[in-house]
Amino acid sequence: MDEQLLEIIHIMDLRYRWSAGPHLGEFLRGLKAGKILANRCPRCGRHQLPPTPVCGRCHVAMGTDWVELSPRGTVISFSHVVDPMYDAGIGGMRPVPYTLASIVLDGASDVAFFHRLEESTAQRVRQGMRVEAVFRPPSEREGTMEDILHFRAIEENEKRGGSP
Amino acid sequence: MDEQLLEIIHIMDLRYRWSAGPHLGEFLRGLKAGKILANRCPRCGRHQLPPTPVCGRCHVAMGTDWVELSPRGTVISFSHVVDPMYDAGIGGMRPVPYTLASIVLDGASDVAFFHRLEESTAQRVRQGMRVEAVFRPPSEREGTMEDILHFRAIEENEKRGGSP
Amino acid sequence: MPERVAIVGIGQTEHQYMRPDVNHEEMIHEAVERALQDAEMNIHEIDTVLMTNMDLFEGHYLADAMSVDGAGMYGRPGFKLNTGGTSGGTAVAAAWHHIASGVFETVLVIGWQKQDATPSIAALATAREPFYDRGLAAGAVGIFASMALQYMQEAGCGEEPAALARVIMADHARRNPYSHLKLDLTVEDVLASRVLVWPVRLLHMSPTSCGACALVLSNEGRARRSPKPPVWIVDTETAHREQSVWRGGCVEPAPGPTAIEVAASRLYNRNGIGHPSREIDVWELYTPSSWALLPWMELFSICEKGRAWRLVEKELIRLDGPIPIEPSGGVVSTNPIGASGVIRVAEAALQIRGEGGERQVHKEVRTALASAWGACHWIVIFLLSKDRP
Amino acid sequence: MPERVAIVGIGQTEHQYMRPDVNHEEMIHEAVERALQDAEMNIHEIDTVLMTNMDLFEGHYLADAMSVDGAGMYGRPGFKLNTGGTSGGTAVAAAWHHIASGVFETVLVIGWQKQDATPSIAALATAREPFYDRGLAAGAVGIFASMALQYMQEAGCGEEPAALARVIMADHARRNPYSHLKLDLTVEDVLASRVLVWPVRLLHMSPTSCGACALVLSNEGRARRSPKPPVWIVDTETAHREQSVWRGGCVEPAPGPTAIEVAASRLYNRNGIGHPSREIDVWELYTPSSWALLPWMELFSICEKGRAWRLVEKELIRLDGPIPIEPSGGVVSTNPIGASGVIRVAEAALQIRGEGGERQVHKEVRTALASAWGACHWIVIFLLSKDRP
Ligand SMILES: [Zn+2]
Ligand SMILES: [Zn+2]
Repeated sequence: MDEQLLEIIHIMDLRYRWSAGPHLGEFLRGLKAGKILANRCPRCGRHQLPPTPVCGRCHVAMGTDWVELSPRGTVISFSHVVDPMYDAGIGGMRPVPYTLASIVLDGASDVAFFHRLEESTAQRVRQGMRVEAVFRPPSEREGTMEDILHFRAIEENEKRGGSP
Repeated sequence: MDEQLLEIIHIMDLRYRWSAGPHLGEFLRGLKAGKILANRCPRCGRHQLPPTPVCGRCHVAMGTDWVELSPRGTVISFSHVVDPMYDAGIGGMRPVPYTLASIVLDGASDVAFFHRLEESTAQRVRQGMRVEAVFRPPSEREGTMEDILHFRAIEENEKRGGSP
Repeated sequence: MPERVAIVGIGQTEHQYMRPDVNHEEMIHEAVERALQDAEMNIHEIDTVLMTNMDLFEGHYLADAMSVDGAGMYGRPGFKLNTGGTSGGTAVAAAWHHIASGVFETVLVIGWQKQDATPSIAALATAREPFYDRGLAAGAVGIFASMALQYMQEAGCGEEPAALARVIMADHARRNPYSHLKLDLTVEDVLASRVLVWPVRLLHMSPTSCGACALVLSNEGRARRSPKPPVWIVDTETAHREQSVWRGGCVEPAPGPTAIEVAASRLYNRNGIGHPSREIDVWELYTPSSWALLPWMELFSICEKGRAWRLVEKELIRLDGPIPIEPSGGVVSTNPIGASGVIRVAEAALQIRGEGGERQVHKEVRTALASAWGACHWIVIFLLSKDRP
Repeated sequence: MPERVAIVGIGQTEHQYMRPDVNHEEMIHEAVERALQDAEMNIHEIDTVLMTNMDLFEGHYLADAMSVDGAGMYGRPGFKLNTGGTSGGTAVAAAWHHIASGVFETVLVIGWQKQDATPSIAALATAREPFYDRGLAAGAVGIFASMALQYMQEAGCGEEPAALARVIMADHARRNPYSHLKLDLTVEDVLASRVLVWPVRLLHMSPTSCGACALVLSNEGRARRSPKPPVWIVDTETAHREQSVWRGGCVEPAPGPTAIEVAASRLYNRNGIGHPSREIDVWELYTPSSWALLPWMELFSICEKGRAWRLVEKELIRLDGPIPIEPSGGVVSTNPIGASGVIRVAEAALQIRGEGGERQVHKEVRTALASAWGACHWIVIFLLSKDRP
């Protein structure tokens, strides 16, 4: 059997280059400015996050009616990732553990946002927990989802804010 | 516009591993031994190159009726590649120029073989030209299509043989 | 009135982690030959061939074009389709429509995957939107983790029922000569396996497998000449919510009735099924994680909300129980992805034929429900029957 | 008797080398909006949406799922299909069958490709068998080089006719506001461009383009309410020889009648067309290289064997000639691959409407033939007519 094994190595270097476009692009520029921006359908009023060119339901172009969403919201579901997962952004396995959560931001109950939780927040996370986005310092932001470091738990009467 | 351009680099390292299987595997082992092997349908007698498990027409399993094809044959079409082409085997552009040819090997007129032509052969290639496979020296063969260095033109009365 | 559709040929490979001994065409050919032999047909009696496979996982762009001869596609119409995890189910549903329409008499359906060639999870990452959520994935495991957390909270159970369900599936799989994993497990073993995404552990999840499964479907006229009694595909239903809840990582919170509920209730209503757990004799549910079994038993109305874990606790889902589920050992034991949906239908049909061998359920089987599930909460279900509809 | 099928809405983007200003969903949306406006319909009047695209080229596994809203797919049935270069043609043919079957009244067909994201040629390499011929590829260019060498040998012409054909297509393209390349060429320019695969030169080949094209098709009942006169798709035919000549690099030598000959003769015979060049007023042939035009004119029976280069020499294929071909400027001027087949049908329909503007052919157009071509010698053709069939 051994002599039957033949190995051929094919290395393919495929470089893709995507355009964010004006709608998702506006959202990414918003992150760089420390804001979570959604757009809204001019007909049904629905938020879109990530922003899109068209409301799927009404099939009308999204207006210029951009909304800055609150950085605060409520956890609706979460995943504690314990085993390494492939990360297309780093071309390999991502360090573990980390916790992902779906979060409904205040004032936009028709859409959910998805991000990591801060470590001590993750340890006591439950459905309904109140959390807040922690942005990286402005100089470290690049217009990507990583401009948000994570979400951390807040007390309801805590003042808005908080850097890492 | 400039400030709107955001770049995200995703590096994906995807490693695939294919099995040649017994039929194509036998063919590749044949190359390593300096032979071009085809299999035949036990019902219709058709050659398959590359060898396959089944005759598509008769849908019967190919027998163990392996045939060593002649290394000599006739060019039926050819391509002079002048502009670099992506080569999955090296993960980049392949050096040019080179010439590819479809060749009908003697005794197997129902199937064509596809390989490169030696440079001086390529310069005077025409349909109907007689050519012969030139294998790499045994120590350099690895059980791949590259075990054949190229095909070179022969005179009809030339003795079989020829190393690079 | 559509043509009646019967399964008249069933064939599958022994499923394994690695098949370095064959290439994908040779592996496909094994299943095709077995299905044709089972139907006592030759390839020239087949009108069309439908193939299903997740081609990105193979690293081939035209995996169908590279397996034409082995698949029996030479000179016949057909296509390859891919709907993700549901691929095998979608292919059987497409075959059903081909025959029900009256246009085709016989269809060969082939599902396959050769995961030894492939970094599946990495390839799957390209199904995510590059700017918004390629860096924030929890993979398929994350989906089951969400299901599990929600189930534990709503039903008030702990980790044991999903572990026990996995043990039962393993017990079934050991009786199935074709299954990939044939593990002898205890609840303790499952709970000792490492956490992937809390509370989903390694042993809760399906393996990566190599294998192929082929079915020959025919209309009633051709089925009458079949050597084995035909198994009728009485009805099929598909639902998903891809458009409404998924765009990259974006979800609408708390979506309404799930696709499973929608599809199952449509199928039951059309076929006058009022008490699924009594009227359906065996279930092949395509549970990629034993954690999925608990909520899905409820979404399929096998039992009331919050009750599934208690039925599992009583081990009622075993081969000798009143509600046998995954008698094959299920997707957690064998998962050649493109084949998995076809295997569910094949295994349900074998139960109706009474050809389950060691894995045959103990009660008489006249009806069965088979399903396939995948992104994005896409479900395809089939009602199978021994009796002509 | 199938339902009659009409084109009632036509929309396309301006095609360009790069579209960094939009993402793929936004680009698709531009074409969809234009097609709906042209039909004076809104999306809620569309029964199903068929999308076509070569998804590997986009680096997305579920490019359709990431463009649902922009494509108007939200909440409607539909699918994405991919048959390589013919994708756009296959999608229109599928749409035709959807309506002809009587099951659907209206279909939106969308073809698109955003090649600025993609290393298309490298991705295409994965369509080759890894052991046998990934290292021995001459790409699509090699196919046209073989055609060209064979044509020169058999017809006894030199390099000039294919170069002149390219000049004529460029002249047409400059009159088309949607075309990507709008070059002002001479035969000398073409012959001075560098050789890719002898004798195919850079200027003989199609560019890589970004763009989308959408059509609204409907049955006769709905077409009667259309604001513009319907363009009827009288018939369609598909042929290919993928199974018989292609397995990795393997070919059977000297294959018999080509797929183009088979498909064209079937279509002509079914529709009583005895003299194609007289009975068909305009041709959109999907020639990815101006070298393909010469043999294809003969395979389509536009002229006798060995005569095509002389017709080109006499410039009979221009807008004001008796046999106008590629009035849009053709695929050599514009090639957003998944869209290219849809564009051929759209441009042929615009000619029948008389809406070709600067690129309108000079004679009256009552019938047109549109086709799509791709691996592996796959051909889809459409007969379009102003007159209800
Ligand atoms: Zn709206
Ligand atoms: Zn044979």
